[in-house]
Amino acid sequence: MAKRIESLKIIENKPLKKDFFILALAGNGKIPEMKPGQFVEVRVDGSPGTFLRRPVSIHDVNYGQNTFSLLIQVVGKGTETLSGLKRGEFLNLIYPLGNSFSLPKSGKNVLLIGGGCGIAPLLFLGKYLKSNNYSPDVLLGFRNAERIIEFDDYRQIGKVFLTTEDGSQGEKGYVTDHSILKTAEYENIYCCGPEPMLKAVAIYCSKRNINCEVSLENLMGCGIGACLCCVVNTVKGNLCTCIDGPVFNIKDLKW
Amino acid sequence: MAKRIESLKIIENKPLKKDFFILALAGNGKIPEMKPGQFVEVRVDGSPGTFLRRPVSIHDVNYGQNTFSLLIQVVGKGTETLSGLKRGEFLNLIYPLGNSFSLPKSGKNVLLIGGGCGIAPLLFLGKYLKSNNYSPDVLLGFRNAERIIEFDDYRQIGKVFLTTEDGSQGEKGYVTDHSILKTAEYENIYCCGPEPMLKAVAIYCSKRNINCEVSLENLMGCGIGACLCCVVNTVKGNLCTCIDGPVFNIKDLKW
Amino acid sequence: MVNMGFNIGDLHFKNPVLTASGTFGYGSEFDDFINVSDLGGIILKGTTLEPREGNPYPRMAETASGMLNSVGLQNKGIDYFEQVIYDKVTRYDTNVIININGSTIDDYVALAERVGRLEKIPAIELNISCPNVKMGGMAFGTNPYSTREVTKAVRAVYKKKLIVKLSPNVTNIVDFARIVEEEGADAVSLINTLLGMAVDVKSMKPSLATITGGLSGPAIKPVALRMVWQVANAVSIPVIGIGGIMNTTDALEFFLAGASAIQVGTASFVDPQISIKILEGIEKYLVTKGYSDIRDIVGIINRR
Amino acid sequence: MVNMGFNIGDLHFKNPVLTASGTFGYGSEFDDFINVSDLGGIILKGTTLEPREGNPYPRMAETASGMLNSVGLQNKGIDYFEQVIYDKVTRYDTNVIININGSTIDDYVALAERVGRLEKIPAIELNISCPNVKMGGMAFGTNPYSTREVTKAVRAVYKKKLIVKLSPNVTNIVDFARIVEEEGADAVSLINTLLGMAVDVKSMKPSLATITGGLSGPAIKPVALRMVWQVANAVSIPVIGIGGIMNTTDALEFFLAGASAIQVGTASFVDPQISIKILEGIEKYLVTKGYSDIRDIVGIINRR
Ligand SMILES: Cc1cc2nc3c(=O)[nH]c(=O)nc-3n(C[C@H](O)[C@H](O)[C@H](O)COP(=O)(O)OP(=O)(O)OC[C@H]3O[C@@H](n4cnc5c(N)ncnc54)[C@H](O)[C@@H]3O)c2cc1C
Ligand SMILES: Cc1cc2nc3c(=O)[nH]c(=O)nc-3n(C[C@H](O)[C@H](O)[C@H](O)COP(=O)(O)OP(=O)(O)OC[C@H]3O[C@@H](n4cnc5c(N)ncnc54)[C@H](O)[C@@H]3O)c2cc1C
Ligand SMILES: Cc1cc2nc3c(=O)[nH]c(=O)nc-3n(C[C@H](O)[C@H](O)[C@H](O)COP(=O)(O)O)c2cc1C
Ligand SMILES: Cc1cc2nc3c(=O)[nH]c(=O)nc-3n(C[C@H](O)[C@H](O)[C@H](O)COP(=O)(O)O)c2cc1C
Ligand code: FES
Ligand code: FES
Repeated sequence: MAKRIESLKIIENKPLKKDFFILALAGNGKIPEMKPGQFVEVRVDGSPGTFLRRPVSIHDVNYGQNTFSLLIQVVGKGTETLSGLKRGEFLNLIYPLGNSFSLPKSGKNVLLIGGGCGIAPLLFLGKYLKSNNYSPDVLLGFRNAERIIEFDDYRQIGKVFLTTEDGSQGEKGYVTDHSILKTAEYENIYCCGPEPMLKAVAIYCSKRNINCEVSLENLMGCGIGACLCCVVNTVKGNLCTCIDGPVFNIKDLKW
Repeated sequence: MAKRIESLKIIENKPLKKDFFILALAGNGKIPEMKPGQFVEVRVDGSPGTFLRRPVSIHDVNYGQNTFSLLIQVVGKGTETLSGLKRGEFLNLIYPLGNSFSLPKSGKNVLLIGGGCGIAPLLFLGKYLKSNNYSPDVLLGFRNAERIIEFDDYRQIGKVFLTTEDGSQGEKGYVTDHSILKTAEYENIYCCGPEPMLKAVAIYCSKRNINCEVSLENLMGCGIGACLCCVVNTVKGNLCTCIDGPVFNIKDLKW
Repeated sequence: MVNMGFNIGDLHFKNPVLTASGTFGYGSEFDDFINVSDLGGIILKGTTLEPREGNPYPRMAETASGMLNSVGLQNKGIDYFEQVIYDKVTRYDTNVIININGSTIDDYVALAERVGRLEKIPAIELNISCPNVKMGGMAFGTNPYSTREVTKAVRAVYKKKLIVKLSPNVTNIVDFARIVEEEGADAVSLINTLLGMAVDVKSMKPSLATITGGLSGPAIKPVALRMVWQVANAVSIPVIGIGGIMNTTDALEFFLAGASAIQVGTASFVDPQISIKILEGIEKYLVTKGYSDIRDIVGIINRR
Repeated sequence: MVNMGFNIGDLHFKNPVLTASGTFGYGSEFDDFINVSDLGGIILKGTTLEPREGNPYPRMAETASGMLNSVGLQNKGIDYFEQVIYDKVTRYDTNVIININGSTIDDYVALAERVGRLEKIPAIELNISCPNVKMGGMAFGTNPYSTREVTKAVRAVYKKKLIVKLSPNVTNIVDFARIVEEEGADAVSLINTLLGMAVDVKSMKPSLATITGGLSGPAIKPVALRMVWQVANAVSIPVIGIGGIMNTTDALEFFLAGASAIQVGTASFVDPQISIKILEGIEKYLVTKGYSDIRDIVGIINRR
């Protein structure tokens, strides 16, 4: 799957609640095959503070319409600039990058866990799992009701459960506190979100011997394996999040 | 005349021929009094190559409508970015800066000479002279017909003469070659344009003892007399173009 | 209320935001934009015994997130300063400090003596790091021996507060900081500009008349910050951080790394109000983080 | 047709655009984007005798027009290189050069001997300027004595082309260039990264696990260019310019200042095709300006 560098036209910049927005992009020619968990490296023009590209997960892909989208949270200068881009403008990308989530080796019960903008890759993953005859549940965690990202699309995947840290919507607590994790028996959990969440989920899974893949968001210099800045310490030594990841099986991580 | 720093709304970005455009700005509250020859320091956001402000002459002022305008030529990254600004966006300025052209001390025959984007301050100057009961002629020089800036507005000031280097419009040659300079007897010449042109005009004027003021476009770091980067060597030593100029009487320059 | 004050010995500064020499004129250039007296102090532009015309034009070039200058200490000399500037500039209700320069140790000493007699100037910043003069300047500040000699000589004649401004164009800036501390400096300020260069590929000529010049602005901040951190961990006198400070966050980085105060330089060209905005921003940060004294965050990265 | 070739001694490079060590992996990372064989040469990432895991994460921070890294020479060692990488990387039809690193002179010598036996590697770049390792690296390149010793020792065992990569973190880089020239280096390359630092004011911690790191990118270009100009005017061996080259104009500045060739570093992270674009851009510039040989513009600012 060759990587490309191209400028794609923005066909929509849809603001969601709070600091989130979705950029929909149209392919030049045919978009390449992409896999859930893969990401793009976006060039942010026009700010001295954003000289390097920004990695963003592939949120959703529509091969029929030859489009795909990114779900982005504004956290700094780069994402701020991206949030202001308008329909018709172009976005320069290197993509598709990284490995991807793998289909369950055994077991039919699958849960996707996402927190904050970590929910981004789960839509693409969920659809992919469904097309492979899995019916995953989805568990999303947010700080509070105010910060919940619109998740209606995720209902296409399966049942959606919710936690907020202050209990203002869904169950109160972290995702790992949700009652579903006490009753249901998942054999496979896929998770993306802030590192403390990934670690809590990893502990939960290790204890119960659940197969678990997490997607990491390490700082990246290049996204293509050239700079060695994005390393994560694994049982195989330092690996690059950008080419050996971003998806890792928790068995391989030294958490 | 206190200097201000403020962000003003762009009420029009009017593209002219070739790389030229006019930005019209509306005052926040009342615009300050400005004088012909003065300039503004424009902040160009969004490019690492344009971290310092850009000096631009005041092209025209309309106190009645509380607006003023800048005539700008795209020559690099900063002016490129400015050319893309849209009506409704804001431009951060420090202004009004610098000294100004002075009214003739003697003699009624006045000529304004401009070349390239150096014609910018002459409209404001011409109107000012008219309101002080002078009827200046205007001589504009361009490389070729293609690069002539729309100068219809200048006809409000007085008769407009034209040269192009290749003769594709107006008389052929440099401004100093124009026949008007051979026949007419000007007592005061005001000039703005590229340095070789200023120098040629200065020589013409010194020889004939014509009172001549030129506006210089030295590179500036600050525009307010703080950095000492914009100096020009004069009979009084190194002076700052930004506060002691940009307008200098050729008698004071060591050309 | 947050305490923003800091001291160099018994010289009190009401807050730690100063303006850097050569970027703030004599203060009056900024009167239309801020109340200069609100600053912790201002460092006046580089002053010499005799008037100087500086280097030929062009004297500046813009680079990525930075600027090169080769002003070369243009100033009207100490006589003019005493006669014309002194009264005006000392009307500001803040510490007014002169940045002194010379071609020889004798120059520095003579100038320090003159400035020592100016009652309302509580300190000098000894500039041994100007990259834009042929004689003196950086030549002093990049040689340990002459750094010691000039500091010693000035210290001997100057009894008020002596701040030495260090050059970043050295292998180990800590050595230089230690030397000036040993010779009795009351504080160090760093960094002066990095020696840099630009070429105009259209004309195939150097962008500056002097070919090389001093690089300032955000581009140099990482280097400045590293040096401030190194020096703050090596000396016990206050360290004043300078280099590429454009906003509150930049300033805070210096305090967290160990600076007791900061100087705003090139940023004032871009936004003449920025020094005051930074001052306000620092106070706000302290309040948000729950600190009541700026000194509590100085060098805090070493304690975490 | 424009001649773009240049030589280091009798080693010919078809063009003067190379890629910088540590920013271009082993080349294959860029196969999807360019034809690597079109480059004048590639400098492979820093290699050591034994495998190294490098420094802990976080290893990078973005700064104004620059980036800090503290990778610390992570690599799988020379054995792995010989067994796995060598065959692959030498398939490129261009000069493939290894950047060698050690903690001791013996390390450097042993590595140089091993690399000397690799038939298809025509040159080494001796890295005595890595700021991100505790032992060796920059410690060699910032001390004139050890710079001499390590160059001499490697020269004694390595018969092919020896390029020494200089550290910018010194008072006078010309001294170092002269030393390595005296000890028989065939070329010098400069600059490696400037030692810098960043602080995260939210967490009140250094941005890098190692606190300090190496600054690269457009921010450092003025310093790099100044040093290249100084060195090119002081030595007679070819000078390879490195530092903040992001586009054709940047590259040209280096040639005009005296570089015989350039290396593209951090820019490849932003645009993996940039090295080839620069190559094409230089050719176009030469044609426009009426030159038929790149060598005609090398150092031209000194002749105008
Ligand atoms: C593989 C991968 C996939 C990602 N997918 C998405 C996605 O789908 N949607 C999305 O919104 N974001 C995603 N991110 C995170 C995104 O890359 C960062 O939020 C973005 O780079 C921040 O850029 P900025 O210029 O806005 O912030 P900056 O101004 O660079 O930084 C703002 C603050 O955020 C911190 N920060 C920046 N990047 C990271 C990071 N990667 N990890 C932790 N802290 C960071 C900085 O230290 C700083 O405190 C992903 C990251 C990776 C590595
Ligand atoms: C007092 C004053 C008034 C001015 N008024 C006007 C005006 O009314 N309209 C207008 O279009 N321009 C005016 N200029 C010139 C304008 O400031 C520059 O064209 C602008 O700063 C270029 O910015 P840039 O980022 O587009 O170009 P850059 O990318 O900075 O530079 C592009 C090229 O232009 C050269 N250049 C840039 N500025 C100057 C300069 N001042 N003199 C000579 N060469 C330069 C650079 O060296 C480079 O080769 C004025 C300048 C001064 C000092
Ligand atoms: C135009 C200009 C003139 C300067 N003149 C002096 C000077 O006279 N004396 C001095 O010690 N430093 C001088 N400096 C250096 C600054 O005081 C400061 O150390 C340097 O610019 C780094 O800070 P900055 O990045 O915030 O500008 C000058 C800097 C600039 C940009
Ligand atoms: C992530 C990274 C890793 C690097 N690793 C090495 C290395 O292993 N050996 C070396 O000599 N230089 C190394 N460098 C320095 C570069 O080769 C180059 O000298 C420096 O980055 C300046 O050039 P640039 O500004 O074009 O990047 C590295 C630079 C970066 C950014
Ligand atoms: S981001 Fe450069 S190697 Fe992963
Ligand atoms: S531009 Fe700074 S003094 Fe004139």
